[in-house]
Amino acid sequence: MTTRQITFREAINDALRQEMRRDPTVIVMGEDVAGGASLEHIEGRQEEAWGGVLGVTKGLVQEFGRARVLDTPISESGYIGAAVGAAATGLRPVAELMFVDFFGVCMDQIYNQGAKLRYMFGGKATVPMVVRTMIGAGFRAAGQHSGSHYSVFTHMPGLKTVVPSTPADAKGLLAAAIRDNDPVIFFEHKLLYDVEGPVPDGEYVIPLGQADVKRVGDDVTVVAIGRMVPLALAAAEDLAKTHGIGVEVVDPRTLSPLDAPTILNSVRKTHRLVVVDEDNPRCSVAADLVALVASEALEYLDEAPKMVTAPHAVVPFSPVLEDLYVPSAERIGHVIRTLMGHEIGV
Amino acid sequence: MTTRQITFREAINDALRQEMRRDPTVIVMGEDVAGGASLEHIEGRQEEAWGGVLGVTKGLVQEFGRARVLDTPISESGYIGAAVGAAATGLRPVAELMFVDFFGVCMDQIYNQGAKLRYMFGGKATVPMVVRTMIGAGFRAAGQHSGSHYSVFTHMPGLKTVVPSTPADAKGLLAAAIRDNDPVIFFEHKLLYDVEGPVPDGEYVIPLGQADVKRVGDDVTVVAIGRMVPLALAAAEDLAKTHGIGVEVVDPRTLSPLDAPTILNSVRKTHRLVVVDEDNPRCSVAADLVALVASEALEYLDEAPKMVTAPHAVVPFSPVLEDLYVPSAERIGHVIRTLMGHEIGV
Amino acid sequence: MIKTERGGRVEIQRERLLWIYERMKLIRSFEDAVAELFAAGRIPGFVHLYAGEEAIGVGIMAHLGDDDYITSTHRGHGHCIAKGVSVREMMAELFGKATGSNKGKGGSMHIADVGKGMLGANGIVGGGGPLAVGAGLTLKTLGKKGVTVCFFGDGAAEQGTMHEAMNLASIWKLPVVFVCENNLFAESTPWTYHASVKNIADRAAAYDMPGVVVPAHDVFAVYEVANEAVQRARRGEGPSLIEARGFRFYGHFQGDPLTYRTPEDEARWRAHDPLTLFRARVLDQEFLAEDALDEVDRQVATMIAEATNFAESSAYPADAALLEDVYVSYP
Amino acid sequence: MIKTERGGRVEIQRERLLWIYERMKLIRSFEDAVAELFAAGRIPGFVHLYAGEEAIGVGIMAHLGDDDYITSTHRGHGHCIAKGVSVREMMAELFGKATGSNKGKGGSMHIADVGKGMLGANGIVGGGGPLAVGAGLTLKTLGKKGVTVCFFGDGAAEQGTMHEAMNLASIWKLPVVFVCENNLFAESTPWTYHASVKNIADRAAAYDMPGVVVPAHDVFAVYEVANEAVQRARRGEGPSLIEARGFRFYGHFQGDPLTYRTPEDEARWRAHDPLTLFRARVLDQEFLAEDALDEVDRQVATMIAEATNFAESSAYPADAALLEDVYVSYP
Ligand SMILES: Cc1ncc(C[n+]2csc(CCOP(=O)(O)OP(=O)(O)O)c2C)c(N)n1
Ligand SMILES: Cc1ncc(C[n+]2csc(CCOP(=O)(O)OP(=O)(O)O)c2C)c(N)n1
Ligand SMILES: [Mg+2]
Ligand SMILES: [Mg+2]
Repeated sequence: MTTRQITFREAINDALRQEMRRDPTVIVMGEDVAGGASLEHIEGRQEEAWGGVLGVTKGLVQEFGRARVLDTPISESGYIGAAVGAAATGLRPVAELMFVDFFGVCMDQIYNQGAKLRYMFGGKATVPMVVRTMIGAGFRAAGQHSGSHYSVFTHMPGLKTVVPSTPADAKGLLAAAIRDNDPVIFFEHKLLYDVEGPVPDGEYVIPLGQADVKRVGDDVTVVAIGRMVPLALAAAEDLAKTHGIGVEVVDPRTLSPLDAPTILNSVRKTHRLVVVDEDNPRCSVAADLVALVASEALEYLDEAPKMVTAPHAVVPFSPVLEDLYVPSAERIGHVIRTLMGHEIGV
Repeated sequence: MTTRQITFREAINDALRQEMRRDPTVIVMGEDVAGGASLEHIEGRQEEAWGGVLGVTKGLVQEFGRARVLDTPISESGYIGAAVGAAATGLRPVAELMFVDFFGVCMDQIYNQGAKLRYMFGGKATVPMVVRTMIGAGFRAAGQHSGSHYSVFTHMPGLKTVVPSTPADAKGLLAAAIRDNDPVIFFEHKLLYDVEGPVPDGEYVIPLGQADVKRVGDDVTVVAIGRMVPLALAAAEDLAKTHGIGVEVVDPRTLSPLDAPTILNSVRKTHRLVVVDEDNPRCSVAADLVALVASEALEYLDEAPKMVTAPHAVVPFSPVLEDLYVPSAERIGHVIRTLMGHEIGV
Repeated sequence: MIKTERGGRVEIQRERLLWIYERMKLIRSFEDAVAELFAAGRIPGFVHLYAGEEAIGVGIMAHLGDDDYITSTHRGHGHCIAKGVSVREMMAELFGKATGSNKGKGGSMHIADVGKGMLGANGIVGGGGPLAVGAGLTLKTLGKKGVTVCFFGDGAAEQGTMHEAMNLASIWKLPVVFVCENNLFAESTPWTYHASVKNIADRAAAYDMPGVVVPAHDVFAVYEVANEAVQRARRGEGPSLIEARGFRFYGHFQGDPLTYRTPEDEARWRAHDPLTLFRARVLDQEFLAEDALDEVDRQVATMIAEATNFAESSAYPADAALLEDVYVSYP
Repeated sequence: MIKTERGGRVEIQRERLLWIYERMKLIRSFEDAVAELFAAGRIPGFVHLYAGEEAIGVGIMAHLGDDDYITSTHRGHGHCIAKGVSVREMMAELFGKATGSNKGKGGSMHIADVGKGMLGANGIVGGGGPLAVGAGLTLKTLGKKGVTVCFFGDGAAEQGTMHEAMNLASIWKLPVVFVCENNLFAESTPWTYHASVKNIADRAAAYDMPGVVVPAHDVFAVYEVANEAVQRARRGEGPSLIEARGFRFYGHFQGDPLTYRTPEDEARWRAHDPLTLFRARVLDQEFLAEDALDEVDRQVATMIAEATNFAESSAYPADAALLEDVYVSYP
């Protein structure tokens, strides 16, 4: 399979294009996803249209037209609920919730309608929809535009939750999410958009529910989510060099359904667990994974597992505080070293 | 302190009355909380007004009038957001979100506004409000009226979360919640409303953030939440009699802030942990507590901790399925026995 | 031609008239039966009954086929029956049986039959508005001729979702008909308290769509305004808002103490029974013969008895059902 | 008496006129300075600038005092300045400094000063609507004479929260003035696409309140309609809706490529600069002397320079601030 070096942003655009070409029932909707394409002066020069606030859907309206790339009013309940209704009746909508922080204005349609219809209807409905949404701190976007909160969606039965960490994963997982017959929430970290990586050309699909071991190691398992994966990898490289510690980095990729065996097997090998999650700590995915390992593989744990997360605090605006807030490669490295303390004599 | 035997429902009504008498800025608002008190034919016979859909606020409008007991339209964002705005400007609103399942239509006002104003404003605001809301399965109320989901609120910085399990706790904790200067979400299990218990007469306040050891035991710590507390106690009594197992039942009462020391101390004594939570398992409070103990007291654990929760499924309507769905005293007992297996030879 | 209380005239074929009567009667009898079975403890949970509002659902649904969609509310039995969902399966559902429309997993507030275009009762007030927009979007995107009808209560009119849904349907010119069933109360709260507007239909102007108030007890009047709205939608001219003003015979939920309405009000409203009015009108003007109506009554009684038997004698779901259908592809 | 573009007349004392000019100028200069500082990388994050819309905030706030409340939007700098929040503290906030209005923890989208009745800019579109209802409820419940003004954008008009807020304010007859700042776009989406109604102010009828459209560039016209709405609210007669239609000079956020508007549109709109128009009008009719205005310009320039210096030279928050003020009583 040939690959191209493209950004995370382009990889998502690629996946959308790929699936829209493949299946005419796939539509894209959201605020400014066609970005002013309704304006007269843009007629015929739609490359000037926005393509979402950070340009992820750019160019789609040119290729697929306004009937399949719909700008929406700022009515998240309305249009995400419409995606649910459309999914139940024959379309495959990909709706954009600009920032995950806005889930509070539309969660009912996601979790009480989208996620539950199938079960409550006794299996007599399918809701093949995707909600793409931006997560993550570090953008100086302050308290209402920097959350992650995938835990809230992972908690809810009926939803699948996906957090890619590389451009290739973003493409393959988004394609799988669109083909999936269940509602999938797809979390895109805004600080990853400009990250480049090799991405397979042409059709590329990564099955949901499969974790990826991003780095093999024998001493400690680090499970990291989203943008925490590259940070964990950086910490791992550093520790390999400086302390000879072998860090295994596991990227769950899909949080629900979770690939528990891959995580448990890694811990059974390394006997140590660190979970890195930039979300708030209480009832988090980090806690969920620690609880999983403690319940299922306690006897393999040589040390108490560690969680590296944001604090139980709102994301602060000030850069100095935000930089303290988000887990860093240094902090991850420090926690791993502490955990390995008696082995490496720190 | 003299006590009266009253129901959980009456205890809540008591606390509301107590605090409304004490502080004229306390107001109560929600759908039907004054229950048709605006109707002409009810003028002068307001005891006929509903008092909320399950009668919890009954009689308040008679004593405090319609300016302090406000019926609202079915506009949860609107009136719960109004409670936030009112709290920031001088009132102490107690807003009712009829069922917690409805959080999806108003979460933004709770978590992005109510919970964050203080932090985002650099400490220059207080939001002394309470959201009372019904939780719990077992009522044959099906998929959209039976959730618990306190995990979602516990996850969010800035919110305090309280789940009482007895009438006395309900009264004391609700009073504390109303006096608290932070936003508090107060979860009332609908199957507890008719449960009776001794409740102190007169002013009664239980500080938030203090767990209660509801039963002392040496063999295993069971942390149970809300209606799971009486079930855990029943299981404990049974196991004491039938197997001589000493179960310590810890009721956190406040989930955020959590009284971690009481839970950890109990586990350090018993060396075994079972968490009983009727919410769905992923990213749950159950997982949160297991992760806490695994991170902080791993070396004290003789056995892998166990979670007794609802499955990762929507609450089904059919009574036979719902009875399977909700943890029962039997299931709790069974899990404890399994955990104690090698000690008691099962 | 039959005169409507609005002063208009509608022409309805005999077969269709009989269908209208049969559906209204079936709804009424179903709800009366459910009320009894509930009181007797045979039906668990709680139920919101549609009796008294039959003319709305039936008058509208008389214009729809299986290729059209509806979204419904917590008070959904009538919509289901008018849309053609099997009453046997509905009754079995209320009993929580495996043979129910939703395999017993939904209950009263979630009865659905997507195959029949019935996208579900809904436990969330205002929850159906966005879903209806979505179904309308599917119809438009796939170039189908169908329409979607969104039923919602007067109480739901105060939910933000309805505002968003009506605006969306309007700007996208979707084939959606919004039907506000104004039964004067949201639970115990009178609509004159919760709504800031004289007619909920007046809000149509806020979305640049036609709005009309119609008496909920006159199936002919409902039929008339529904015809206009449905045709408009089918022609691709966009959504409409119909406010049908009427009365529910039972409480908000079955068992509600009803202290918020007076016996006098009740008597006055009950005098406008859509079924009695229908009978009187079609007999008076000799559109249908009394025999034919009586025969319908008998058939309906049999259907209800059969449905109840079916429900009573059906099995509960197997334990395994608990974990089925959370997802499509695996448990 | 000054004639307004609506054809009315307003009488404004010289002092107040000067205040109006000073606030408008201060907003403009603040935003221009922020645009530069942002482009120079001195201000982190992103900022939504109010330049071009000064007449709305100032024309309204001319009727308010510290006992009145406002709720604001993501485009909140102008509202803050008009309500009297210190520009030094605002600028320090944008820099993320400990001396900021929010101790550096809020940034542009959350600037607040509860003591001044400024209940916060808001990162959530439509988020301020319910908060304004709450502030209005406090005023009414405690028997205070204040009013609350709720600013929201044309895009926010499509959020369910605004519907719920307007209905609530109306049924409770709260002293709230809703001000829709229709600057023709929500991000890159034209309001003619996202709104299903000819004037957003027409939606006032859906909530039984008065609604009026006013040109956003004419501070006198805004002053005139605000006077009516604020007085009505103070008299206890309930809410009003004002739609001020105008234009933002900068992009949606600073740095936006602005492809959704044409240079011609831009030129046409910029011709209606509220500051230029104000100057021309008061000079032409000799309400104020040119000197006085020039003196204001100089003072404003000094204030902005000072504010920038203050911001630049202030310290960042201490690490401990990260965990402070999550709760009142403990970290
Ligand atoms: C979002 C939400 N809020 C509150 C409720 C509780 N509830 C169920 S029905 C109802 C009243 C609905 O009134 P209306 O829309 O007029 O319908 P009706 O019952 O009169 O048919 C309420 C408040 C709910 N189910 N969903
Ligand atoms: C609930 C929510 N949805 C989307 C956004 C992203 N967003 C921020 S500003 C904006 C446009 C707002 O338009 P308008 O209300 O007209 O205000 P303007 O920017 O024109 O002043 C959008 C979509 C948001 N902040 N909150
Ligand atoms: Mg009603
Ligand atoms: Mg705008």
